Amino acid sequence: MNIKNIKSEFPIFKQKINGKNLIYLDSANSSQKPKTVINEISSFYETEFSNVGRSVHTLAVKATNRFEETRDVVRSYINAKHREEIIFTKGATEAINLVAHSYGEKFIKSGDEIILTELEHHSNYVPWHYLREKKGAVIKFAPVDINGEINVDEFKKLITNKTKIIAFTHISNVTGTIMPVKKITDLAKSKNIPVLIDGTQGAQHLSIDIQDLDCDFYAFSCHKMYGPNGLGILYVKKKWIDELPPYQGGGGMISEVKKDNITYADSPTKFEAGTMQTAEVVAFAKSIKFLKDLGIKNIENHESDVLEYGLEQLRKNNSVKIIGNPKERASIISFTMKGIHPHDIATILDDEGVAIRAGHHCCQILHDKLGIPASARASIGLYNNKEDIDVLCEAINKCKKVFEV
Amino acid sequence: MNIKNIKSEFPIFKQKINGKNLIYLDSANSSQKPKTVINEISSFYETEFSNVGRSVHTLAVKATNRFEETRDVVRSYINAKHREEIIFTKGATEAINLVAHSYGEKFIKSGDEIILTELEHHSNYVPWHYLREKKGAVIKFAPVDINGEINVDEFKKLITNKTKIIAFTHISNVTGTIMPVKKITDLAKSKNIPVLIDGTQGAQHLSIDIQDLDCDFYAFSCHKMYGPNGLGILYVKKKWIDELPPYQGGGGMISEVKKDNITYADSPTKFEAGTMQTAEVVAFAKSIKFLKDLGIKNIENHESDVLEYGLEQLRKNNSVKIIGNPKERASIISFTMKGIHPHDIATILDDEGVAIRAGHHCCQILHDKLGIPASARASIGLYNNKEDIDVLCEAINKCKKVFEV
Amino acid sequence: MDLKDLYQEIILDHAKNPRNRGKCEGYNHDAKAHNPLCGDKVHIYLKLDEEKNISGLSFEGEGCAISLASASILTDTLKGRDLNFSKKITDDFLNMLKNKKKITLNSLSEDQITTISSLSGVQEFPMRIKCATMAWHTLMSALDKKNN
Amino acid sequence: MDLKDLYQEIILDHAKNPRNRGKCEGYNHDAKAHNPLCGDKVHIYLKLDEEKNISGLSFEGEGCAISLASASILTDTLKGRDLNFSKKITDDFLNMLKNKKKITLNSLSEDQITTISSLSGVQEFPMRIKCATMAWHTLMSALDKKNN
Ligand SMILES: Cc1ncc(COP(=O)(O)O)c(C=O)c1O
Ligand SMILES: Cc1ncc(COP(=O)(O)O)c(C=O)c1O
Repeated sequence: MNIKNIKSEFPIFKQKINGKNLIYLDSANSSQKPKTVINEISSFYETEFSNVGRSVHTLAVKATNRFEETRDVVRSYINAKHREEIIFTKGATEAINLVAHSYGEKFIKSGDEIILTELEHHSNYVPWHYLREKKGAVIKFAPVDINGEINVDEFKKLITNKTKIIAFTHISNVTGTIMPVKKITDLAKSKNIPVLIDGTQGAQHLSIDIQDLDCDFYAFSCHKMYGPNGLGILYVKKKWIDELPPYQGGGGMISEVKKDNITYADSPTKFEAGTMQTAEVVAFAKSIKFLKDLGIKNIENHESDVLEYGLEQLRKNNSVKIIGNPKERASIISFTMKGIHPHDIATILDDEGVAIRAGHHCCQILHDKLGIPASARASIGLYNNKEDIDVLCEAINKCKKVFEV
Repeated sequence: MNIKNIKSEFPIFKQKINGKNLIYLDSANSSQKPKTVINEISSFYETEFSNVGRSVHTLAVKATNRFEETRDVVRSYINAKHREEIIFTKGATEAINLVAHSYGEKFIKSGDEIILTELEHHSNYVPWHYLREKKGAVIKFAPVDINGEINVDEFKKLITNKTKIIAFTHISNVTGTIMPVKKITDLAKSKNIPVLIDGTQGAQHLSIDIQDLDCDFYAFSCHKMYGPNGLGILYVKKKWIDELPPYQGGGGMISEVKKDNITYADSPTKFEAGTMQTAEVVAFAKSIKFLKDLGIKNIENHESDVLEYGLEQLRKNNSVKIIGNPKERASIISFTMKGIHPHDIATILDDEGVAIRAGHHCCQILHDKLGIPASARASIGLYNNKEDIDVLCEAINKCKKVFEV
Repeated sequence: MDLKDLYQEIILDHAKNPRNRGKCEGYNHDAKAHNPLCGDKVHIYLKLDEEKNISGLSFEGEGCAISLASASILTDTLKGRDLNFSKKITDDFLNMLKNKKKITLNSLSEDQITTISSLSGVQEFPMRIKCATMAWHTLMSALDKKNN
Repeated sequence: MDLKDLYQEIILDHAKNPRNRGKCEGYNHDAKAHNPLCGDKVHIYLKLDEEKNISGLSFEGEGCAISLASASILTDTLKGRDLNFSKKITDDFLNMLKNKKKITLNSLSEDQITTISSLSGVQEFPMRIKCATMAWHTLMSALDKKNN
């Protein structure tokens, strides 16, 4: 497998879009799936499917083993220390809701402070807003600068002895900013404040060493890692596992159920109520295998090349204004065009087979700060290459032609 | 397609288990998937995949349309009045948690009463237990009788002017009891008490007319309806849609997000935070098509025949004690054997290719009441037939031989 | 599906130079709407006089070419028209986008029909239909609301 | 994978007539465990005397043949043995099930080795391993706990 012609591993690229080749630049939204992952879902359902952890028959044993194997694969991929630190969720959104709910219910009281940033995706803000509403907690936003960066000093300024958690994104899904994670976790640790990292845009672009990052919680979504939809991962540092109350209640997560009381299982089971996404979990092991076979360093380098080329080409175009200019940037270019609304850009690009996203990308706070209602976003996956950027640039020129700007 | 030889539509039955044909009698746990459903997942990922409701490019439009089509298909399948009454969840467990959380947060106060039954699955108890813990609500259990039935009078006795919700299972996953749903909803309506029905064992065996049942909430899981795992449905009656606060917070479910406040979208979006299980939702339309093509009445009749035959055969066996004897029963036979623990039964049956479940089936309250720690459960899906029952009976005789009872 | 059907000259003209922008004088009904996915916003102001004529009609808002053009065309077409007629045209407009029905109302000038019909190209772009209909739905909720 | 390896005669005998059931007299350590999936329960009682000998050892519990037999065999094998030796055997037992190591300890009688090893058939039934190991893990937590 070579990253140069990796598109052939992804069946979607056989599609023509409006008669053109598909140039998929919407991977920050959701990535396409390699055929090994798709086939694994089918073949699991065809030959091994059964519910996990409930029955003792042959299929159930197979399915349970496959399911738990993925937990080990994920553990090792992010270099977590213990397998029970890996919890399967519906997605990053559920993962963050879980923490906000379980940690928040127990540890956050009226007047306590939660530090977020102006770069956060709604899923790393709305769950904390619930605590503001319910508990009277206070939310503070670390401000983003003109480059789309947030200096660690901004966090320093916001921390008080009421700060109960710091939650921020690993990589911005609008500016592509790679946050100075280590500096922030070091700072937080020195003040004994737990840290949640929204890794939804991180885990597919960078190699993650969770012990090195040393955060308390790390949330991400498998569907942005060339894996199945409807599945996410929450890493919970061991020290929190017994501390946190369970989240959803149901089958599997209990220890003893009596009419007057209920006790709960140990982690990870405690946090995995109800029937899980068996096939998705099993298939996700193939996504990680795919990433490892290519080599996450190779992916980083390749995407970096394409990103640099993209920035260079778009900067040449006077009508295009790129959002942010962070020193450390991954795989994402958001932009606006004078006189053309992002929505119209997206439609015209689509006519050329180029799939991008237009809107506020679930980052309304950031767009308000930038004073724009929406932007266009081209996001790069491992299957994109410089030729894709060339098509993008031509399609952008077509926008100018249609709108006569 | 004929229900008599329908196994050929399910690839799993090509498997040999320990050299024997697979006799899958664990569908109440999770059902196997027909090839149309499995193929739909693959082909969706291969040719149409994109994130739903976020972007305006061709693939996103296709995916969004397919996704929303399933909502219409589900609406029509259960005869709900409005499409916005259909909410996609991770499973029945999440669906019930959603109601307990959103309804409970707003409407249940200290001393308020929640009526459940002794038949409930843990997922229709633990979420209500949370409200007991957090709010000081009181949980009352309508008692089950020796036949595994619960008379509507038992509910009548428990209702007071503090009763805030009645939540019960449509069909017991242990005794197969079909509950007198209409009588209970009529009673509840006359007292103005909302009703949640746990339909997890209902929707695959009976034809559901939600307007006729006239409940406020109906929760079920697609993986027990020959559909993909990791997906469930919550029906919410229109009158509750605007009343209930949202559940998880994240992308998609918002209207406006400001630094000091957040407003939410309308239903169903309000209740569907984050990236959804796109492929699973799309493929679930094929499960419903499959059920409709066979005809839910035909399925009911066929399963009923197999069930009656199974009860008849097992009653002949002196060592077997069947749990419950409800007048209205669907597709489930739980039993114990003198001198052989259910766990051992399951292992020995598996050796004959027969997959059943052993344990308390997430119904510890019921097993406590029956005074048994565990039972063996054979549950019938539309693919089972009388020959399967014969193999089951032989395998049960083998248990007796191994244990010399 | 052809881009030229979508971005017709009339539409681009209205998008670049929207008519009736701002608050119309003496308005007594208004309503606003917002599409959270793309950030499009529209706020309709209208003055309904005693004879049930829409004597004033304007909008504020930001959005894509389709949504701006649609709001601009709406105000241009319905200003000075009576209430029932405006409701009828709105129905026809929504019908045109939903069911591909042609607009044929007699009391519209040929010019007006051409202008409104220029938005029919949106039919082929499902994700953009909301952009085209938002202003019209908002007009209806403005009319449904009590006087300010 | 053969049923006969799992349900050997020794195991069935112990399952049907478990040895050392009940609370042993004067016990000073105990611990219990529970498998929520199948409802298996075990409660281990033991008396550790001053010379670190397990002079009393018994169990209460309910469960499948494997878990009953395992608890019964455990108590039979380790009663009267000293602490370190018991820990060593427990390690060996768990190792047998996890890594398919044979049990060969010199100070066990051939009979005892045969008896313990009868549980090695569980190796081939992954979902049943917990049934076989629960009593042994519980013994270890009883020993880890302070005196009652
Ligand atoms: C930075 C960031 N955080 C969180 C999310 C939410 O992820 P999901 O929708 O998969 O739950 C996303 C993606 O939408 C994201 O880009
Ligand atoms: C009656 C009943 N309710 C609820 C559930 C929970 O469903 P799920 O695990 O799919 O969320 C089940 C199945 O496990 C069930 O049988």
